[in-house]
Amino acid sequence: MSDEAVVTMTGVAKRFGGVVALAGVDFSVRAGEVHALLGENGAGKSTLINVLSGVITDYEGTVAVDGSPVRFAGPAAAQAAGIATIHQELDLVPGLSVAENLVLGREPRTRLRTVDRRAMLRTAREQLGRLGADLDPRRLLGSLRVGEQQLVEIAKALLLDARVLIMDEPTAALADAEVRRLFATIAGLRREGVGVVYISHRMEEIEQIADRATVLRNGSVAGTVRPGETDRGRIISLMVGRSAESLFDVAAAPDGPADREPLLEVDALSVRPKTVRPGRSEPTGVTLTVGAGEIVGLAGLMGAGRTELLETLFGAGSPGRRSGTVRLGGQPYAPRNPRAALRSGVGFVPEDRRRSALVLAHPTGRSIALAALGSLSTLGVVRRGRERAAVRGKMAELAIKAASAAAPVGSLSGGNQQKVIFARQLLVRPRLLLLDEPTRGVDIGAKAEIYRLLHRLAADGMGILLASSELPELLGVCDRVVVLRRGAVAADLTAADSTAEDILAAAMGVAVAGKDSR
Amino acid sequence: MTDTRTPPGEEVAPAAGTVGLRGTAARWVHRPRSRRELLDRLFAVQSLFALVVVFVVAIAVSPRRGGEILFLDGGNLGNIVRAVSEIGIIAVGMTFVILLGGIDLSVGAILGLSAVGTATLMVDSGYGILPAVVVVLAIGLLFGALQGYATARLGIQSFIVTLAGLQVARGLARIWSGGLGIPIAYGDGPKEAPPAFEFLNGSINGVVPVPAVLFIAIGVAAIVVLRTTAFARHVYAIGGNEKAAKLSGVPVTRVKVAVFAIAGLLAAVAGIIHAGQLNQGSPNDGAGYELDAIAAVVIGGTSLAGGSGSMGGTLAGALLLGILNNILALNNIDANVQLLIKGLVIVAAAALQKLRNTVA
Amino acid sequence: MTDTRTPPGEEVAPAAGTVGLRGTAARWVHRPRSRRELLDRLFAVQSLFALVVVFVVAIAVSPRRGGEILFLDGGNLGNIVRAVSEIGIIAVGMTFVILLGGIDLSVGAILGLSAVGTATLMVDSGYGILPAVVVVLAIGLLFGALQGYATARLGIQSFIVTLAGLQVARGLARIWSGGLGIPIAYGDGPKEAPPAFEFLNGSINGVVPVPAVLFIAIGVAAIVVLRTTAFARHVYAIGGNEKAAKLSGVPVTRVKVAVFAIAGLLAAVAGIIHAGQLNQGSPNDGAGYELDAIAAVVIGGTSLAGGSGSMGGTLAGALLLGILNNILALNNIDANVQLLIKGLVIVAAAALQKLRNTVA
Amino acid sequence: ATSACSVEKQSDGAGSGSAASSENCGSGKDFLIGMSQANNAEPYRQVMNNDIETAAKAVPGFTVEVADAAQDNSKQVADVENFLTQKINLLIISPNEAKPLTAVVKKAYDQGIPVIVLDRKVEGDAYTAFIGGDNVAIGRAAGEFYAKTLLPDGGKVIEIAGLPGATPAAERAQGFREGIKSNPKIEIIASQPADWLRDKGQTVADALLKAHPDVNAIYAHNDPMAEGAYLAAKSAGLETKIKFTGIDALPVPSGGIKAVQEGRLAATFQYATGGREAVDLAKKILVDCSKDVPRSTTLDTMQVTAENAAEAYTKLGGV
Ligand SMILES: Nc1ncnc2c1ncn2[C@@H]1O[C@H](COP(=O)(O)OP(=O)(O)OP(=O)(O)O)[C@@H](O)[C@H]1O
Ligand SMILES: Nc1ncnc2c1ncn2[C@@H]1O[C@H](COP(=O)(O)OP(=O)(O)OP(=O)(O)O)[C@@H](O)[C@H]1O
Ligand SMILES: [Mg+2]
Ligand SMILES: [Mg+2]
Repeated sequence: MSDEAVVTMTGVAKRFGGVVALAGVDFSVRAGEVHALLGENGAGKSTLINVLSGVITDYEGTVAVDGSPVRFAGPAAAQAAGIATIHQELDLVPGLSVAENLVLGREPRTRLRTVDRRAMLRTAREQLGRLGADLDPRRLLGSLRVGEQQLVEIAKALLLDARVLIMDEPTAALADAEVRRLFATIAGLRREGVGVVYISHRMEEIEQIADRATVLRNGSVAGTVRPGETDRGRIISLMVGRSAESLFDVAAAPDGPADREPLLEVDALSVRPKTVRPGRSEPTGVTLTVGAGEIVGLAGLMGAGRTELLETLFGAGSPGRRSGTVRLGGQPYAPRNPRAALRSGVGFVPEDRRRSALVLAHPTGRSIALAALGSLSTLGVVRRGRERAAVRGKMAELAIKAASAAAPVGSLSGGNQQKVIFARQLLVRPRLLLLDEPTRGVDIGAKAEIYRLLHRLAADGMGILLASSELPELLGVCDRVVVLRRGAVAADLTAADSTAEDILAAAMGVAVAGKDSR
Repeated sequence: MTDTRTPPGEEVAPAAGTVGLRGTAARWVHRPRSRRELLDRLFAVQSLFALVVVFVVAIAVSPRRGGEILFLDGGNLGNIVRAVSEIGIIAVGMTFVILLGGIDLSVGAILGLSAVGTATLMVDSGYGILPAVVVVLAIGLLFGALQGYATARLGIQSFIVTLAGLQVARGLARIWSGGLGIPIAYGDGPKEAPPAFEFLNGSINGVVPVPAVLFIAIGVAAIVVLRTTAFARHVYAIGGNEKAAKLSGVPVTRVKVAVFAIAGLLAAVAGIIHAGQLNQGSPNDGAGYELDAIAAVVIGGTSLAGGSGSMGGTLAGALLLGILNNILALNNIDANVQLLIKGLVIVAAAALQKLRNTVA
Repeated sequence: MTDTRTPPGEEVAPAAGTVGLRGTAARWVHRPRSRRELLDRLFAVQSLFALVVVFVVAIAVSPRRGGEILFLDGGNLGNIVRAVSEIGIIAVGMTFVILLGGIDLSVGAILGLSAVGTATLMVDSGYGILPAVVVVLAIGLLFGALQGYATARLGIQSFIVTLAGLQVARGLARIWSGGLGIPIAYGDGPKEAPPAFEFLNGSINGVVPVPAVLFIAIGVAAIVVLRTTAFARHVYAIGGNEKAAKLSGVPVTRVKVAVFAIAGLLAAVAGIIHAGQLNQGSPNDGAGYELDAIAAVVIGGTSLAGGSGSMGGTLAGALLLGILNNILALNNIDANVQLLIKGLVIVAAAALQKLRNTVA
Repeated sequence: ATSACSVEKQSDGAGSGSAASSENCGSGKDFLIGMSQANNAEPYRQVMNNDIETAAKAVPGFTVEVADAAQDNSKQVADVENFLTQKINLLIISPNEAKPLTAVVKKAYDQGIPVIVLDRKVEGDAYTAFIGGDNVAIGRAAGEFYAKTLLPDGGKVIEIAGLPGATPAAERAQGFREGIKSNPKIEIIASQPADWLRDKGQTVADALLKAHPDVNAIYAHNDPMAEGAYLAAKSAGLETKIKFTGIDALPVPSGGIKAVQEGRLAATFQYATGGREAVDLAKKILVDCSKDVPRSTTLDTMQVTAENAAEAYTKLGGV
């Protein structure tokens, strides 16, 4: 690692309308270092790297590469200067193959100026191999799981042979094994002298790989620290601007009565889809129960079928024949569509909020009220007063930060967007809440708020089924954890006396002695 | 903890400092709250603004007769609204369809079919006004609903469904009428329509033409529907993100069918007015009206991508086109030059629209 | 480490166990590799399949005269391809536009403008064939490029830009021609076009009409371009995810301008052929051709949403429409009933298309 | 002899008759006649089709198939080619435009198929017979009617023209101007196209009447546009002050004769479809094996006013 900064940003400022996203930020990346960017949702991390990667061109301040000031006209210019970026939102072309996506914009040519497919495939295999990604480069990108797409995105950035590699939450959709492989790759890059900018909300990761960490708060630098040598609490208090203790007074799951009234009873649920979609693990003989006031976790490796199970329970799964029985509050429950599920008192927070849950341009208030319009209107006419009161209530209850209820959802930070989806589901007063990766991309403070919220909801008697890839989350928040493997239940564990290893073992199909493993 | 990202002087939902925010209700007031929102509001009436500009220009370039500005003549203004009333009514239905993220190319043909139906039923089949109108409206509704069903259920893009629907409706109209216009004569005899039907040709107080009144009434009703109903929210939601709408429990298929049914119904209304205005039901009428209606919607600021736009804009857009047509004709502009001018005005309006989106 | 997801018995690119695959060049064979891909391949030729079905049906229902199947008559098949050649050439350009996620409503009007241009330049201005053709092609290219620029830079939806472009091109054609068709007489005198231009009316070996040959040649060239060039990848990428394309350094504006320029250019080619075939440049010709071309593209399996589709499908789609028109005419189906049938066939083709997407 | 049925023979030089082979004629045989129509969507042409079909029904052995080119020159070429593939015995064609259809008509003619061209000529002489009206003459007749009868003391006239680019529109405009020359006090103060359409006629007239409320008469290139103008005047309260004339005089309920009968139009001028005449000619060629058919028949126009409207309606075959 040299002290010579490859990229230096000084006094970078950017506002979106009235919102100040960056207020004079200094930031630099040296060759061979991993420089982490930390901060709450909306602190300005993505905005900063968007400036650096040429996506945002109208900013104040200067960006210098090797000491000489530059102003990129667009992403291509930044790439030409050796700055490669893995953006937060997956930006790939579903209709092209993996290989075509990898070389998009830089296709190898034959002498006839046509695309050299051999070279393209060779490069693709090489790159994916570096990440240990076992993917056929000719597959259509759209047929890949989200995690696999994330790997392609990473491989694509690596392909640029950049001097600076920016990663904006690259691990949000990755499971443990992939994360480890990614870290190995990052270590290799660093040895080659590549400067890495790394954004993540997972503190463990930062501590593991970052040399330096710059903490942003409300668009300004709150401090720069050495993560390995700095107390985690201090970093967090830099991020949130107050002491960290207040954040983590989340009591462990409040112990409810041992024999809760069963709310959701799933018995041998299987789905035989009408058309088999590759990469989907449909529920096969799933049996589990969620009691009223109970939080049950769903664990599993990437593609274990958690999402599919939740979708099926919400009436949004693959069309097809289903067998087995599901009872909700003692009544048979087989929703034909999400509408029916909502009517029966089941809410669902999907895993991909931008694609499945939000219209970014629509006002926050309307987004919150959408699912509950039925109860907010009389004879089809929305009662504004009632709606306003309901929205206001939920925004306050969940502490949603927005300029106003009329502000477009897209202008909120990721964590607040997630809370908007929560609010929408809570407005319909569900008995059972299905959550799919509800804290993905959510900052540490907001996460804590979400956990508190879940506990409160459970205490009020709601049943919660929570799918997550973060084991600490499952163990910390849930009463029980059901582990899925290839669509079937591999284990049903009590959170209090299980460890991350237990879950992993079950998820990977290794029997664990003494546990309720199937 | 204060949120420094919020511009000063604004009410904000108090940020959560500690657990348990219940009770600290933030007020959600309905006033413009920042420069940005103010701009938004200003631009929201952008199509109205364009309308005013065109109106003023029209006054300026209007031919005069003895000091009187012909364009401003009461009768002329009435004529303008009467002339756009059919396109306008169609455009109201089209607005719903476009907000939904679809498009309806069949409305012009449905208009022709409905005009033929009205004339045939009253003249040849001896129906009274009410039965004839009801049957024709039902046909339009059904035709639209069928198209909506095909889009929603078979998942075929509405462009294609309605392109096919256009041909089918036109074919049906020609077959029904035998290829020729069915003239409507009024009287009590056989082969005569009830004289009351002629009211579509009249005007209220001799000033405001009846079709204009109907157009305005339908437009205002649509504004109210779009502003107040849950149905409208569903339309916006589907147009914005269909998957999200579905997962939020919006009955997507039903809403889609309803929207296309409304478009078909309003095209039928326009067809009945058309027959009444022209005293004839001609199977070839209404050709190309769909494009005029789409132009009105887009000039009115509704995005073809779906999910954003307003009904007031559509009304303004339709009137703008009507004024444009009128002033070009009043000044006896060459028909070909008219084509060029209209093309450029459409692009200019869309560009203005775009500008708004970039600023907001 | 083996890939358990791959069905047995298939060649798999050796999975990367360790870093550094360099050298282990995986062979890229052109065989289907899994049931899924097999299905894909099968459905990829879906429009070809539909074409074959329609062809067989046409033979079955073809009128016969003295045992001879009229449909299969050499001249008739030539006629079919000749008749679709203009729509087909336009549809090739339209395929690029639709793959890009846009639409081009102006091509029919550009065809009219180009036909007028060809006739006027050769007959009135005394241009030779080459200069006339070059100027007309340049006009088409420029017109398209301008529209592309407006879409790409002003960010106006192509539907609107080209709807306006349609009117402008039509207006220009009428003004240029003085409103009347310009007949093309051949000879060396003044006001006569070079006789060589008549070759567009001829046929090769007296069997294959020249326009048909041009259509096929352009179609094949387009297939090659779409399969092999980086430009084509960029078109697919922009249509599939414009933001991703932009972030990958794809020159989005340039590609968009190029695509609309190609569409304009090909419309001009069609216009020249049109003038040659009809010995006249008429300003009103080509009206509605854009819708036929869009239908051909969609029947050919290209999604109006952009990002997926094929050129071969478009060619098959155009031929399918041609055969349909031909067999309906050969059987003297009533023109109005033809409208109904064509509408239903378009929907059926789109539904088949949809089926494919659901399965794949 | 003001009837449209009166045939004016003009044996012009090329009168050597048709190249049609005579082996294929004679009574008691079946004949397939292809009728290639430019555009069914125009009422005038729809009536032409109807006239042909009605007349053909009366001839034993005749089958007529109508193809609609929907105003597309290319489609009409294809329609004729398809007829040739079907090996029709005779072709009747009402071309969308002259030049584009010339080649394919010649092709048919050269194959020995008798060709009767209706309404609009093709170029050259590769056809058997032409039957049509004379739009310039009709326009002239209308102009003379204005000069002598309608506005003998002169006055202001608005012209509502057909589709820009359509030959009949140009000819009806030209003829009209020739016709009113005799009365210099008649002035055309405005001219706007309404594309042959009734609704467009109404909208255009709305504005024109605003600009020129003192107009005395409106000359429309066809009856639907005249009716549209009438409606516009009616809503402006001017319908009694202004005279309206149209052209076409179709003997159908929605046609101009009825409008004259009912007092909306002052006059209309018949533009004969020639449908019945064409079938007569076809009968002569195919059934009677006649080699000597008139090369060119120009159909007279008939002036239809309130006096003769009822009579004209029945005479022209209206029901
Ligand atoms: N296009 C935009 N329009 C308006 N406001 C924006 C836009 N992009 C970002 N913002 C605002 O700028 C601020 C910084 O956002 P940014 O995306 O940089 O946050 P972040 O630190 O990356 O958050 P996260 O951890 O949620 O990804 C936020 O307040 C956000 O609402
Ligand atoms: N090939 C595919 N075709 C269709 N949908 C897919 C495909 N792969 C993944 N999905 C869907 O994408 C979403 C995200 O999948 P992802 O790769 O994140 O799996 P996951 O959430 O880690 O695994 P799990 O199935 O355990 O939830 C899920 O809804 C999944 O069903
Ligand atoms: Mg971010
Ligand atoms: Mg999942």
